[in-house]
Amino acid sequence: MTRAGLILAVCGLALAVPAGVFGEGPALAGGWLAAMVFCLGLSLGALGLGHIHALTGGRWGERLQPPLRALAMGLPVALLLSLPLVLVPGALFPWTAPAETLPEVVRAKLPYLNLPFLYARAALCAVAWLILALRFATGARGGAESVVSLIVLALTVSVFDIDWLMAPEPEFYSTIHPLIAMATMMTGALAAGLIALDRRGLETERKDDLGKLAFGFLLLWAYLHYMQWLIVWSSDLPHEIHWYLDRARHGWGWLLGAGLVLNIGAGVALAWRSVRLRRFGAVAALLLAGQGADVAWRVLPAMPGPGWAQAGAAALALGLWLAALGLLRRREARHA
Amino acid sequence: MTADPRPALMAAFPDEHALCAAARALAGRPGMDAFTPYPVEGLAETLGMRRTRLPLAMLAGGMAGAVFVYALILYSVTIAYPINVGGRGLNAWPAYLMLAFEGGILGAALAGGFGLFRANGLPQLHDPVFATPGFTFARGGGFWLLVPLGGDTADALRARLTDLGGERVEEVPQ
Amino acid sequence: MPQIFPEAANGIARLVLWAALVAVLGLVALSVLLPRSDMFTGQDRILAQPVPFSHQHHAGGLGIDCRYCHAAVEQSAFAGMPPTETCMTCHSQLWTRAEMLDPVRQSLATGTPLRWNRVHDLADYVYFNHGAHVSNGVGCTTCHGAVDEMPLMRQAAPLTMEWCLDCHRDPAPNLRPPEAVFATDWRRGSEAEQAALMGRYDIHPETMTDCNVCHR
Amino acid sequence: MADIPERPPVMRGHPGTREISGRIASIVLKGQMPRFFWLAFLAAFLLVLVLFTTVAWLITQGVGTYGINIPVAWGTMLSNFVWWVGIGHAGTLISAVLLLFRQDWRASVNRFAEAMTLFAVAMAALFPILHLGRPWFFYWLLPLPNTHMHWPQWRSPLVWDFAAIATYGTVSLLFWYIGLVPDLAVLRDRAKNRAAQLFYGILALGWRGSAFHWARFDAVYYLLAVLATPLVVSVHSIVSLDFTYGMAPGYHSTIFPPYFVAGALYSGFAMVLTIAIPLRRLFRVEDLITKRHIDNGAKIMIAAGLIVAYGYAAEFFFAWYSGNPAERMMAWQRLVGPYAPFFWVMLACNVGVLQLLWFRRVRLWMPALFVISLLINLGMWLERYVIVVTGPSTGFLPAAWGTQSLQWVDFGVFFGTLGAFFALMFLFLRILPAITIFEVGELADERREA
Repeated sequence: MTRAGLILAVCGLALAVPAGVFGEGPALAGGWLAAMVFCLGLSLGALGLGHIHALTGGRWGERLQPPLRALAMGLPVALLLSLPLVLVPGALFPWTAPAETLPEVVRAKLPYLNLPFLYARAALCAVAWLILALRFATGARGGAESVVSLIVLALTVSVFDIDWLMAPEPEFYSTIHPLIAMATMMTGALAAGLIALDRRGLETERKDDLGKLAFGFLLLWAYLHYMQWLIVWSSDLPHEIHWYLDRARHGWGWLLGAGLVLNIGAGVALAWRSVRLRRFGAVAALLLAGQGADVAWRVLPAMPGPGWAQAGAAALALGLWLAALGLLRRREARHA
Repeated sequence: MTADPRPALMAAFPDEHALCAAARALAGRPGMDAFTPYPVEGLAETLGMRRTRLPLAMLAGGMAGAVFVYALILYSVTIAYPINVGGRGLNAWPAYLMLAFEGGILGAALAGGFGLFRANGLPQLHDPVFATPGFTFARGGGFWLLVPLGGDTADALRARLTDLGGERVEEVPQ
Repeated sequence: MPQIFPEAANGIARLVLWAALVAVLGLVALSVLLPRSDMFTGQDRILAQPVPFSHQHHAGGLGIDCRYCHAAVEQSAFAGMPPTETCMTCHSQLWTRAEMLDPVRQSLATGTPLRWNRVHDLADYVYFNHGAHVSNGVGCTTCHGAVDEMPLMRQAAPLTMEWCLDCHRDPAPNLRPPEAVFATDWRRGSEAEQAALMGRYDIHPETMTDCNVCHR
Repeated sequence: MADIPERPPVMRGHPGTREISGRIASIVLKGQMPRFFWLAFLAAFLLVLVLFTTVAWLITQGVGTYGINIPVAWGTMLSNFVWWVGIGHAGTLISAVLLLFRQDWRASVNRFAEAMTLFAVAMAALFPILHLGRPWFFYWLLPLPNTHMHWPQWRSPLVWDFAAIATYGTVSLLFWYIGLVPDLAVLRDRAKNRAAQLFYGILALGWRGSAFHWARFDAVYYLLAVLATPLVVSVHSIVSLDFTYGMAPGYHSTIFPPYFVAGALYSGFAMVLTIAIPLRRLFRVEDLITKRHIDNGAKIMIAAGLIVAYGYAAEFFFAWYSGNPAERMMAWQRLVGPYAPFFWVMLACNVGVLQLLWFRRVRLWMPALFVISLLINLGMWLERYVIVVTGPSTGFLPAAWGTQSLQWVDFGVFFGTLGAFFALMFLFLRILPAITIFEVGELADERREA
């Protein structure tokens, strides 16, 4: 894991350095943000899944707990790696421009969209998540804590989604948007957990159950996306439909297509019993890749280009995160 | 599906385990059936049932429903009466998917429901099994095994069933 | 336990189920066929009128032009019904004592118009304009049928929306040159002639099925 | 209250299959319903008469009689519709989703929850038809080759509604009937008089519990549950699209689909508890519908209620965050405008009263829970009413603001359908087994062995 992460990071660096040299620095911020949203999302999704299981019980979650804990432990790493983003708000948020240059609607939002308040919210979320992750990693503490944790997660993830995924396009707003982020986080975390479980070997019955569960989460994710698309498409309001137009033009349609192929492929494979059971790890990887593509598709088109520079920064951040996670795990193994 | 005309015996067992054990012991005889107050897992396979194709029928029904609805919509918006709504194309698939989905669910459910009754040969209001002395579906605890005589004599089979734990062995009236 | 149902019950049950299926299909078929029947559309129905006026005699036999009585048909949405005086232009001289014409004389004496019963009655939510049709080459008999052969007026066409749409989608075959609009003996020309009329009247069928053409 | 076990069992004691089938069947077959049953039925029936009268008035006098007016062209017919559909969803959730999650506690409540679904959907279907103004033309919504040569407007959520409710009703009926067949066979074989034998015999279709039949039954029943789950979600999502497709402030919000689904489950479970709590006591089936069922229902209400509360918060936050003056004004008018009393009572019921359910003692104290479930039913009705009327009443142009006033017709139709619903429920309790005999029997046998 460490080696794979380092290789990825080096490849990313090979793209990112020229980007920086040729004055495409702002593009790096977008790529970095996408990677961080994905990595943070895996940890947050793991927290969500773990606490839901603590409340509902069921055999599906017992085997899943260790990989979920490991993912949750990745949270401090991801937070640490996100710090550079705080330094380049101008590249991420158009509303940092002088107020008189902004459209009237955006000016009306400035009491919320301003850097001091944004940083305060981010810090609050980070602290809450650190507490949640540390407590989760050291074992479950019963229903009451899980309830509180889930409520805190729902609220903080909503704030996070609005601040870092929606605010880059300040004229756009959609009330279902944070729920889509939650669904991606949990689906991605489940997929990552399943990959880890498959490496350690898993009995057929569990594979069957967990595969169905992953299918259920994928359906939930697809449902939320479809509802937002249907409503925005039907109304065709300028401040909404541009979210989709921007994500279908300038080559981003290819990313959308790739995400659709990956996720639909994962869905078909998960619904198909024999494929689900025989190629369990591969199907889970497909699902994770699909959810990753979805994160990239939601984040990147709002950011300054070009795409290759964004990809470089994303690969660098993802690689560093993977490598750090691998080191953490190795240290833990040595302690155990 | 009509009632099996072969002469047969029915034996009552005290519980599902005794019934399953007896069914396993007699497995392979043609035309066996069992009657239980609730579903008993694996019993039908023991009695030689092949995997039911009803799920496939439901899949086909679902596909047919969805395709039919979408085709109907396409026909009506492109051939029967094309109307420009809000400048979107005539084939406004984001909206039509919703209806195709409902059509698919309806098709699958109808295929499953009616397929179930058809595969089970219901309604079958009159059946020789009902007239077997002592048989009733009502009193919980009635676990019955129906075994056609095949080559055996009635007495031999009766003895065999009693050996297997049958508490009561009756002839199925013709 | 004794049988509750006799052996025949199985057959009866199946019969009932098949009958139910047939009934459902029949209901669908009925719902498609019935609204198109004369009973629902009122096609060919003859309504009682205060005076049994014969278009056959007046328009066919005597050759009176449609516009002699329906004077507003070229300009107005409503074709116009003749005032009693129009009838009296002749009937003050002819058939002055005919019992049949009593209501007409009564109407003239009292000043109350005759109350004809409307034969071609469209739904209230339909906006129909005679003038638009007549001045664009749609002849009277196209919709009202061979009026000159009707002793008593009847509804010649089904007047359903699909009937309207038939022509709105493809008006060419029903267009006439302006001079033939009121003719009762007009014959359709060649396909090329008919198509040429579309240009002459500047008709664009692609907008003629928009909702607001007829529903305003 | 001190003797409550940590986790109450799904079934108290060890009743045998024979005993259970006898007890449940005798409720129906003996037919000696207690006096209160008939009194309650009479009351419900009187409300049905009110329904008939009001509907006759509504049809002859026109839809204006129930207080709608431009700009608020949607009134209680729409909020009642949403309320009733939502109530139906809890039944499907209990019968289908819990089956998929192999929750054994569903067995003794699923049958009456499914009946509740059917009757609630039937009541719901009435409202859009009454709202048409010319209800006798409702068949124009069917895709028949009619003489107008036009087809339903497939892009419209109102047409989807028709399709979704029709599909939902059909699938629910099928699911319910398939599950009923074995129990009808039990009644047939226990019935003493000829009429009952014939009645239940015909409905039971000659079910005799063949192993082959059971195997197919299991396969199809499970798959129907698999189908029913996304169906429920789609139905209420479509209901919510009726609103989001409209541009009125307060209508056009993308969170509506999931938020409406959660609201449906919330109000639906409130109704399940409203019925189950008196039912288990009056019919003495406390050992079959145990406090565990009630407790689980209350917990699901907490979860659904919290999602609904999240929805309220999201609506208000985004109304402000949108920067759109019309959205902001609409949200403000909800707090202080003409419908503010409805809004605050709604908030008190749906978010305030809900918090009591955190306490186990409250969840297991039946009278309190009963009152809470009634209040949440009320709160959820108000929620739908507030959503339906506030949006258009304070639209984009202040010059075009207006209100819907509640008239006696609003209440007549609503309470009339309540009466019809309960009259149908009473009929159902009288002639069909309200608790699934074969599944509870299976559960009993498993417990005896364990």
